[in-house]
Amino acid sequence: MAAGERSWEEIRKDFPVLDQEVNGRKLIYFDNAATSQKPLSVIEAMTCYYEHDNANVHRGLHELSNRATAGYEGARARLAAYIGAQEEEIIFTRGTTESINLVARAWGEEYLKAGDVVLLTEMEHHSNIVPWQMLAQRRGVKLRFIPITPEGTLDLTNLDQLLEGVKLFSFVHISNSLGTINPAAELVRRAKAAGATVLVDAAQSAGHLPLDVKELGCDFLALSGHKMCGPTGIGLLYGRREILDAMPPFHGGGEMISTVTFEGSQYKPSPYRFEAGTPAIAEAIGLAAAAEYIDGIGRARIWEHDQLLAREGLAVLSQIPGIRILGPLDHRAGLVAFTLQSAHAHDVVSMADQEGLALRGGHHCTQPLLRKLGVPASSRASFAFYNTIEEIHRMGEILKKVQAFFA
Amino acid sequence: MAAGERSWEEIRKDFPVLDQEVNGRKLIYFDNAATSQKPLSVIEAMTCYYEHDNANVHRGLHELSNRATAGYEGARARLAAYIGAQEEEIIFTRGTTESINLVARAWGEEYLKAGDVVLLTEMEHHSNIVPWQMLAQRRGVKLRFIPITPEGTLDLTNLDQLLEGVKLFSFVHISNSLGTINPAAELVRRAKAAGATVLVDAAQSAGHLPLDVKELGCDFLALSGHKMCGPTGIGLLYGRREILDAMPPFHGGGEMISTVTFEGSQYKPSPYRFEAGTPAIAEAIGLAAAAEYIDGIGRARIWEHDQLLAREGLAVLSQIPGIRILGPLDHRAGLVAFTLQSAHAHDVVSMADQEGLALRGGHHCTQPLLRKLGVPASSRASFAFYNTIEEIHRMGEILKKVQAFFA
Amino acid sequence: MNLEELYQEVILDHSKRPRNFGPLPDATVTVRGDNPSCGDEIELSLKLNGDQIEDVKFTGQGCAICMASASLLTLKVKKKDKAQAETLLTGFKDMLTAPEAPESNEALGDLQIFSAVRRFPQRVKCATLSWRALEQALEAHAGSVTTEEPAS
Amino acid sequence: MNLEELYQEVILDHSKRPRNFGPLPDATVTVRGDNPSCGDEIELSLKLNGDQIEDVKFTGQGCAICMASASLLTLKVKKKDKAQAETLLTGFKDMLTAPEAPESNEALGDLQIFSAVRRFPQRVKCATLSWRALEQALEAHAGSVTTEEPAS
Ligand SMILES: Cc1ncc(COP(=O)(O)O)c(C=O)c1O
Ligand SMILES: Cc1ncc(COP(=O)(O)O)c(C=O)c1O
Repeated sequence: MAAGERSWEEIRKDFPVLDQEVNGRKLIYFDNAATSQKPLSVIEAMTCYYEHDNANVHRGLHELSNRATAGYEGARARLAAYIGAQEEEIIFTRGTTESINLVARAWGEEYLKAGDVVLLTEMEHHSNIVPWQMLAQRRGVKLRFIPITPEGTLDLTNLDQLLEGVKLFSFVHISNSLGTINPAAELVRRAKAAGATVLVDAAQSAGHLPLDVKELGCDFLALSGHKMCGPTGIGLLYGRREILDAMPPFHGGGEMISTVTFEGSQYKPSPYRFEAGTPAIAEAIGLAAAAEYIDGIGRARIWEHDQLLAREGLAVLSQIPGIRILGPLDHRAGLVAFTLQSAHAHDVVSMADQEGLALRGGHHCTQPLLRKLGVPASSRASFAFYNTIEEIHRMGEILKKVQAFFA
Repeated sequence: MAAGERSWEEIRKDFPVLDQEVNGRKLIYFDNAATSQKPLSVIEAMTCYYEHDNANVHRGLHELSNRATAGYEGARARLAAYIGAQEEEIIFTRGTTESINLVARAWGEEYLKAGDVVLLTEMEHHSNIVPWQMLAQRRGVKLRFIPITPEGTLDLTNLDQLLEGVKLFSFVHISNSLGTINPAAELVRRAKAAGATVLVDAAQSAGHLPLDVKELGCDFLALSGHKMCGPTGIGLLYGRREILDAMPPFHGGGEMISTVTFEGSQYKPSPYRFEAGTPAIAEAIGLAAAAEYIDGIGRARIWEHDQLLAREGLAVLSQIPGIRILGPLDHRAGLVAFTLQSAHAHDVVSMADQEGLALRGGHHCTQPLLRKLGVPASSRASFAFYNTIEEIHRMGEILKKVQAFFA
Repeated sequence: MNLEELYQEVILDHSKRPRNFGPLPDATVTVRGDNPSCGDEIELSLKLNGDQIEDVKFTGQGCAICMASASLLTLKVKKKDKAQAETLLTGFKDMLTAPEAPESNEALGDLQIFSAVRRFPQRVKCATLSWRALEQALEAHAGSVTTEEPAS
Repeated sequence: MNLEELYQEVILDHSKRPRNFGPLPDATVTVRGDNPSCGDEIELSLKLNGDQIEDVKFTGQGCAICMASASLLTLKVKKKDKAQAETLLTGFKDMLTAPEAPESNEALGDLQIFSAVRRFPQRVKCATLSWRALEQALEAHAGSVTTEEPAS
């Protein structure tokens, strides 16, 4: 901890939800990959908006509407800064899933035709598989998958071959099921060299490490607010300006048009063209507060702490008899999925919950991946910067008990 | 006011935002058709969720996730009750615009083919025009419009003819630009008799009067949470169960699938099939609190008060020299749009704002309608149950001043 | 912790050593049930002779609740007729999903140890998976069932 | 109320009696500008002779700010050369939209009465509509401009 920095202990106090008992035990929230908790500053930013400034945006000429517009467009600027983009490149969506669907619909239906190849990886979340399968059904595009190694990293041996003829390459930055950190910049570089448009699913990285879309070089990037200390109901799609400028709209409605006649309509430029209807105003403001909060701590510092928790988590879990840890053993994110020989993931999670420990069990929206790994379901502990080493040790004790119970 | 009922004065105190000065004057918020204000109970429901229960829904097995799921699915049940539907018939969306786009994409692309007719009205909001124009471009469907009379009501003289061969009829319940209340039940009945599927845009009616989809008989109904005292970022699409069961999905992703393989996916039944990804959990909970709040007052009582405000608003406005009031003079909702001979709508609204009066000026997302009326832009005062007769009288004084200033 | 309530001895025992586990070569009807959200998969096979359930076995894998429930199911319905099995089925489902918890149902016998599952809403589908398969099998429909159903 | 600041006498006067209002039959370039979000529509016509703006007129309708701005524009740029008009254009836009409010700019003369518009962000496009049309006309491109631009 550098001079002047708030301690992790102090920071943890910003999260009211963490201060509670569950089933008579102090809550240990290790389900951060599913959704993160929210600091007071985020909750208050939204309350403040509703109690003082609430109005619809853009077309308003009165004071409240000016404030709401300034808040909403200010949030766009804040998020642009958060990922190194320009304001025009930030489209607010409900989250990663809607962002990817937006690309599949608006970009995919315009630029992809029957036989074109979309390259994915075997470790994608359903939200980066199903939209492309749906597009494949509608348009006849072909899907191709980069395989994974037994360690749970991408097998890049044949990448050049796999990239051949690829129109779009869409991949997950950090796997929510394996903790694998993919070499995003390298993947983007090679895919761009092969002529592909590239989308990065940053759902699991956006709240944890520094992200710069210009450095990454990707064309699209998707993230969810609720996974980075922000509210539910908001996320974004980054699109490179030249791409967005040429892209047809997604939804039709108010705010995204410049002129409507009974015969036809003209659309506004990006980002408005892609934001039909009243947007999630309070949520955008909440998300900006989350970006502010995270950068207040510093993403480099957060990532360092993540790494510490990841190492400790791995060390503690490795000592549970009969455990199988999924994903790589080093260079990984602060989430660890595992199976116990004696107990099914559901039983593990139910029992852990009885001890106040919140884990997630199941397929983590990566059914094809788990099938490939021969794992019907896994349990997952995922950490955030407000988690502690003590909590990880408590987890170790609880899981030992669970293991013994079912053994 | 019946015995035991809270007075409107008391009710008004539930809205913190109303208690402020704007430009040195007491705020008069008459921009309710753009978005409504939120009572404390709605704000607190969301704060409480974030401070105590926040977790991702559905797939979780731990306590917080159970609470979040119960909250989210409870909200679905609450909203189903609010409009007389079954839970399976409620799809949460970002709002009316997304709801209509969902129908245009998922239902429209499945059931409409080139040459099929979609019937709209000339008083539709852009969100009920542009999605169909986009579908027309993609699929070659034809759009037809029910004309309006000079008074601003639907001209139903040739309705039977207009309904001929119509596959989908989509119309606004209450016009946000004219205040016209369309005879929804009759329109639905006649359209269904002609074999059309019917969508009702209830954006402007949902927070103001009792709604029952079974009584209305419509197939789809769309509404926005933020216009009925709920949060931004949430709304819903009601779909009749038999229709939803047969409808293909909208977005692809997590939560909406039952099985995913690299080769293809199977989808869940409604409503989950239409809710890909992490939903707007806190917002759904907030919207349920809004439904609870509104029904606590009673929609019949709210509608009665609306009518009182509408009558008084019309009476006061009629006395402004050189005013032209748009829309019908009786049987109308509590919103009044008008033009002043001497002053452009922008000037009216800017000046009103200087007096703390929030109006909206422009085309109100109904450009084709205003063009037909020969009005480049109008000013609009739209009321909610927390507004008062005194505020309406203040508006009269302010507008007289504005008129005199520019005359 | 009230875990012991959920994982009673009998449940643990049946999940670790499921009875009637294995293929049933002379089955007259086989139904596959899966719970895609967690990976539970079981296959229930019945040998029906008229209205009589002559034999019943299952295979598959799943959590302790799921396995124990299937195991106890086989013990309970073997050698029963369809009507008796249906009564058990209804009683079992009611115990877990009826809006109001029903009175204790003696006819269910051992199966009553699953009544605690009621309080773990996400686990109800683990306990009912094999019973949903049975339901379909009794209608003598081979095929598959899934726990993914609309909120009802 | 500081409304009088926004609607100064000169602005009211020009909006009620716009100067150089009407068609310009011998125009060399005409640009249509519209602000679809509020219905402002103006058409600006220039008669260019080499670098010289020999004549300029406009038609259309819009709010007081929009009309007054167009009217004053015509007075200011008539008989000026392109370079002078461009200097005015830059100065006018900076006055309203530069991130930091610039020092008062004597060269703008009367146009400085629009500086209050800065504080009414939604009205900036009303004031700049005719100037955006001028910008395009100076490049001698007939056509149309719109105020609907990305946040910049
Ligand atoms: C890697 C990854 N991609 C996409 C998603 C989907 O995000 P959301 O549900 O917020 O749309 C998730 C979240 O579960 C994820 O972990
Ligand atoms: C009649 C009508 N329909 C649709 C909409 C669009 O609603 P939203 O912007 O919440 O999607 C509105 C709101 O402006 C409306 O008034």
